[in-house]
Amino acid sequence: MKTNRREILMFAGGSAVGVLFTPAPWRLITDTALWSENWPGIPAPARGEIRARFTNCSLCTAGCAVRARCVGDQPVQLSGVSGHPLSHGALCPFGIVGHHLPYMPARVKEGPVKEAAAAVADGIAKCGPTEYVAMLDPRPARTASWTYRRAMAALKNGRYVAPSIDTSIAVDLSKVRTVLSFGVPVLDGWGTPGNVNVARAGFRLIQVEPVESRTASMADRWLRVRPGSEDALAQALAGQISHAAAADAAGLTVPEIAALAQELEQNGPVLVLGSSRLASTAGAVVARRETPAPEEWKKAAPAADLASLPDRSVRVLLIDESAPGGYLPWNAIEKKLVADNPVVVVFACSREGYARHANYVLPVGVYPEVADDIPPAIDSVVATFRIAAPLVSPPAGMVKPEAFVAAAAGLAIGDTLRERADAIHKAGRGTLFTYADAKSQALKDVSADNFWKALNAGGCWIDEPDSKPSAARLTTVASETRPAEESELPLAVVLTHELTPGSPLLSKVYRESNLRLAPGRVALNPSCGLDEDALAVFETLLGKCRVGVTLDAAIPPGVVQVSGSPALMDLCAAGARAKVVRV
Amino acid sequence: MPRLSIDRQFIARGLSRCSAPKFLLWIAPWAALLLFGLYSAALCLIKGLNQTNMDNRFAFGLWIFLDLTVIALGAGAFFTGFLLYILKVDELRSVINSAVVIGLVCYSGAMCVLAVDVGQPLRAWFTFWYPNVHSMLTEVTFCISCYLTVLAIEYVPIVLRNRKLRQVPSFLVFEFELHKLIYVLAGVGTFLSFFHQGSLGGLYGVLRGRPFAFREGLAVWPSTFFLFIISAAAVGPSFILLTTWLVEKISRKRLVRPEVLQLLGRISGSLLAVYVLAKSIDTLIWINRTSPETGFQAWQYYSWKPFGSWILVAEIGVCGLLPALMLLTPKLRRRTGWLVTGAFLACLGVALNRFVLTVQTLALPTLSFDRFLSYTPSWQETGTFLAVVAYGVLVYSFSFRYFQLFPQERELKVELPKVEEPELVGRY
Amino acid sequence: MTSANKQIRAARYGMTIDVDRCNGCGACMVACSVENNVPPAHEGATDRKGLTWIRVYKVDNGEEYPDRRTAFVPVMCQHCGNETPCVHVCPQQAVDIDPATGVVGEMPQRCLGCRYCMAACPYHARYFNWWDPAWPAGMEKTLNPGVTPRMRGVVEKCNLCHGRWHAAKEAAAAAGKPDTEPVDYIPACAEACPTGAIHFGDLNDPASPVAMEAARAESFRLLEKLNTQPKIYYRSKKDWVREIAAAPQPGARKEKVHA
Amino acid sequence: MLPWNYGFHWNLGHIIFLGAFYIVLMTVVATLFAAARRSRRAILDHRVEQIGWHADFHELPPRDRVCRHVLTGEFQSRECPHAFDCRECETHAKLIERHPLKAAEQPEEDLFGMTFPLDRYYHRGHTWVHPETDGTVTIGLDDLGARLLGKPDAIELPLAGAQVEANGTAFRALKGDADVRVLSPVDGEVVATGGPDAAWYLKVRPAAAGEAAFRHLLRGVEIKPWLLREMERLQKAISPSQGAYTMADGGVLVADIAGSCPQADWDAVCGEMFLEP
Repeated sequence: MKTNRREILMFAGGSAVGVLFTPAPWRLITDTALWSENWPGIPAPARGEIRARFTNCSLCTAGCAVRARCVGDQPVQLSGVSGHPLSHGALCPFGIVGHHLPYMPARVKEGPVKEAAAAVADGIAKCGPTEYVAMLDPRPARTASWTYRRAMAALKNGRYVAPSIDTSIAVDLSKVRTVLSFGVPVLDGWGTPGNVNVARAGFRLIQVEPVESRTASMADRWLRVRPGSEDALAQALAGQISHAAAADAAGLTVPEIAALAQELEQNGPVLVLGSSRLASTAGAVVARRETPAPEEWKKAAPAADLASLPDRSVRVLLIDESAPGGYLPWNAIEKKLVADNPVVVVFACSREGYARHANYVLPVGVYPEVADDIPPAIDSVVATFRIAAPLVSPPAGMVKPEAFVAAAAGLAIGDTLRERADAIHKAGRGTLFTYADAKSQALKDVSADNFWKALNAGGCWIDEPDSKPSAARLTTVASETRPAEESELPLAVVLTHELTPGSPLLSKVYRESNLRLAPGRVALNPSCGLDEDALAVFETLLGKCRVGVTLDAAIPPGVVQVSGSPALMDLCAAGARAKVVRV
Repeated sequence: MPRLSIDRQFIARGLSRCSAPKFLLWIAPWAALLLFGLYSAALCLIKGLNQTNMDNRFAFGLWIFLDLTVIALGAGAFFTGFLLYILKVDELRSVINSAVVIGLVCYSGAMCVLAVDVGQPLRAWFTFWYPNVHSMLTEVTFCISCYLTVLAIEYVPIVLRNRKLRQVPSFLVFEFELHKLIYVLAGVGTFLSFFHQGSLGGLYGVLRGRPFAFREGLAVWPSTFFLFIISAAAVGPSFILLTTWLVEKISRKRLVRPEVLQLLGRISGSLLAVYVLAKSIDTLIWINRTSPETGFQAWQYYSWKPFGSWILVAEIGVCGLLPALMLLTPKLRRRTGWLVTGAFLACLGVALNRFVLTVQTLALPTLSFDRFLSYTPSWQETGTFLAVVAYGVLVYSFSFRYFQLFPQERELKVELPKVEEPELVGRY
Repeated sequence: MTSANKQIRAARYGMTIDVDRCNGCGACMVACSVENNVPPAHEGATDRKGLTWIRVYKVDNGEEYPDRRTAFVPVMCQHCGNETPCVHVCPQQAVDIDPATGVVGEMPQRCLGCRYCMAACPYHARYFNWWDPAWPAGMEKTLNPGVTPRMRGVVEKCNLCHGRWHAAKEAAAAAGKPDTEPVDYIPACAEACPTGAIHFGDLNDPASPVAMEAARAESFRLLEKLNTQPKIYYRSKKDWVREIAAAPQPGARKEKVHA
Repeated sequence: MLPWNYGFHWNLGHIIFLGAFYIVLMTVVATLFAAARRSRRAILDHRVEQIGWHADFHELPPRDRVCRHVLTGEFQSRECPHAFDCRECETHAKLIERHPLKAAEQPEEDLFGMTFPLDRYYHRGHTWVHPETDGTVTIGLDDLGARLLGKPDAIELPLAGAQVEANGTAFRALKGDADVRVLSPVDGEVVATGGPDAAWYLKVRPAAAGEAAFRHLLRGVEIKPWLLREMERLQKAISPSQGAYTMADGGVLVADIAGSCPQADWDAVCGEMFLEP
């Protein structure tokens, strides 16, 4: 048959309409939209066998037990271990995202290991009779700390420097009826979160603090004192100065102080935190046995306070920043260094801490990459031994600080953690609590090998309570508050106790909400004359640095709250004063 | 073989238009503005809406305000069409073409901006494929896109009647036949406009979670649904009046008879009066019942500066009642100054109303612990906004130059006293 | 899955949040982000352009010291049970409320990004992906396989950890149980809260702790007068905290409120 | 959207909403389709010329669309409903019956110095028809038309054998920047073509013979009032560009108006006078 143009056109038109009634065209259009769901930049989560692994969080001395939900071996989610006798299944926000630490964008990936070793050796050789090789260990009482002490002992003028934390005493929150805290973040990072939370109902919390911190807002009583006047109040309560003097120093009334004193009298036992002037009453603070360690370690060098070293005397300074601990402002350390090119080696995962001042920054593995043990928490009445067992393997080129220091001191060490575990096993006291099955069994029923395995598979050794009555000094030494320094700078500095570095996801609490003060920021009262998010220069007697401004009505006028980032902490000795100027 | 310049051949016989170079000079700045706007729009499309200053609280901003406003102003197209083709108000024939062009410009502009405003423009068609018929936005999307098609079709005859194009026989014939059926389109257009103007109002009236905007109403439609229809119908003629007057001033020509402008004014005025009445009643009900029932006292809204109660006065009084009176008083209406001022105020009033519904609604806190927020558009947003304005001016300029937007122009030219050569920019 | 639930009693999952126990540590916020693969903030992000399915607000009673008191109020999608504002406005059925669980769900791959639902939500509990989601190099390994990351330009919000609900369902089905056990399904925030301020459960089950908590005198819901019937109940013994549920009182409080 | 895809329910909301949508869609499509269909048929039936004229006619200002009987004063005002084609106009027929046009006295009118011989019929587009003895008719420009164009720069004449129809294009003429089509007064087949220099432009064999074929054309006493009006229009058409130029007083027209006032928008003037807006 013969087809003409008209027929062809009609056929085309007809089929075009017909196609609209098939799924084909619509399917095609859908696909145009689908690619937006996985266009570049949107990763697909890896799939695989889901299993649970266990470890202990080594981000702070609480050392909470951690249950890691893993895809294959990769942890994708951390949660507490319910039924744990010490951490009671709780994790703080930092612990919850601990598994992100290895992926910090700011992480130190490689460092001059050989050069550092050579420089240290050279420094040790050059070391004069009045000069020291110092090992600064912000988190003492670890097994690694023992190694450092042994290494320093091996050197003729080695010194092991650590913040003076007395591990032979502990706080027994279960007994405490009243907690008088001078600016200590009792409910926000102090002690073991789970434990504090469990005990919280049992004690009355009186928070003495110039700003309304998270702890202050949750306290049963919040005494807003003038910054730096905490000590005056403590003295008054200790009967060293008159209530009236303290009252006008702290901006309180005499009756308030009297009432407080009376309350402390009546509602004991009282735990005093943040001040050494006042003694905690009996029962609040108890003696705690040391976690056993091999005998041959015992003749190691004792811990020296940084202050005890003469100025300009340290030729070689080694700082182990791999395990976060209390941060000493750099100027305190700096004045101990010899004038002519000292060697400063820092083991760190980020360049934000002491690394900023070091000659050599050596990269280290972070939690949960490396095995490290966690010293007992302040609120754990019994000695413990817990290992932060690695969940992922560290990247190549990471340095083991222990090994480096031992090598530098010519000290031969084996698997120190295993040795420690065996020592504990030898002592035979206490119980082993395993996380997978939430069971605890007497240590003597466990073989050394199984003990070691259990510790690495997520377990915890818990000493038995000390039978003999505590003869401990009834003072807990915590971050001490000092009277304000003399200066005409307008603002009193209040430090927040934040943990840095952290997971990138902490931006949720830092930047995407104003729940916490972001690193590198200061908070001021809205009446300060600066605008929200303004760029400003923060200046103290120790120096200045750029900061972002956050306005917070909870900060009283005349006070600047400073985020706990090292750059800012370097400028803020306790009781510092500052000024903030718009740039 | 024709002696006319190619440009002249497209200009209708007997209409005086400025020379091509002058015209180019006039459109050059607008074209530049359009390009800039397209660039900023492209940024928003490629890099995403992070280019704007909108945020989770200010989910809508300048763009939605623009859409609501231009669509209200563009309502002249449907309303004039309705009056002319359905109610046979024949005087309006002299502005219908202009009205259609304005409508087309407003609606297409709004559609383009909407396409930039959504986060995933590729999925725009989902609304048609998986419509949630309970959502006002679905109603809006359907009606606006349909009505835009109708406007485009209504625009075709205007184009085809061009002197040069009509020499193509099929164009000539198609235009002639289509024009005979135009009343059907006018009818459909009226139906569609009625609903999308309404649902644009409903958009906010249904927000139970935003007591500032929430209104009760009839059946599925909150009162804003009807208020928007009336206000749009009221302001549409005003905007045509305004533009016509503006074009007359700029082109230094008489385009329509004064009676036509006055008629537009009268229509606008009477509808505006109705609107003001309805709006006042609605506001009273809202203040005394709707808002308190949701736990919000109306005075609260107006204690967040700068949105004081003055905004209510400005919206209903200064830009509502006042222009209505101006346009309804024959004596004033006969004076161009008053007429135009009235029309301008009317447009301003509706723009203000749309602003209040979009921006103020979002700025006001609902939770006791969240803040009253402010928002200033980013340059990319403003650029896109300006692009629409430039686009409008360009399309209108070209249409005015090459198509016969004002059939009366030729006759009026005959009666026009000789004018001295006007200065350059002043002429199309 | 809806069809599977038809024969069993429809649940009404909800939460009770004890404001007096919340110390604003933010554990719930990060836990939520970990569970739901919410990316870290883009450098341009602020608290107004962020992605926090659950956000803890710091609120105070507006007084000055010594009367000043602060409380922390976690706010996530309230899963409104009546006239759910967002469900009604979505033009393309990307938001729905599951009759079997009462959970308001969001379908990002259907979402057009018109943000009408955000304008509709009185609790500001919906968040828009202003940027392409991005994780630092290597961190994408830690993504939760149970949840697909969302793309730029769509709205997302709390869905009471739908991934976990789904997993629990499958586990239950595998075990031949008709329904999920309360212990099997608990959203990340409730699980993570170190102070145990957040409790989760089925409000339809009179025996469940949440149902009892919700019934208590001192429990309240946000903006109850809007009659959206949220399924998130808050609880506080303090009068001023219970007052925050009401409409804002402009003026005096305005500057002090730090949200 | 459609019964088989996501979220569609057979409930009132969907049915009303989508029903309305589809109806609207159908209406719009149908309208377009109808328009296209009708125009296609029009082209096939060669109605383009006619439609062109109708379109033009409707674009003429109302005062140019008046019935010829208004010219002669039988009506106060009446708009021609047939686009100047009185052949099917009952009103015209009646009026003619009632008082037929009486032939004018003198053989030719002399108006404003223009000659309008009465032996022929005049079309309102300024052409005349002169029946020849051999049954054909000759078509030419009347005196005003001729003076308007003066000597055209170019002429587009149809070829012999082509069909012309009343009110369709007879031929195109170019003069200056003016480009106009001249309307044909009658239907018929072109037999021969002349030009400006010949006595006539076209010789046409009319489709219909006899009086009926010329019924729509002006004649006799109608010519004077018509021409008066035409002069008025001419003046109006020219005056905006040259106010001073006037002929209402019966001043004599120059032979070549275009030549005499070149600054006038000549295109517009011719368009006006030859009924091509």
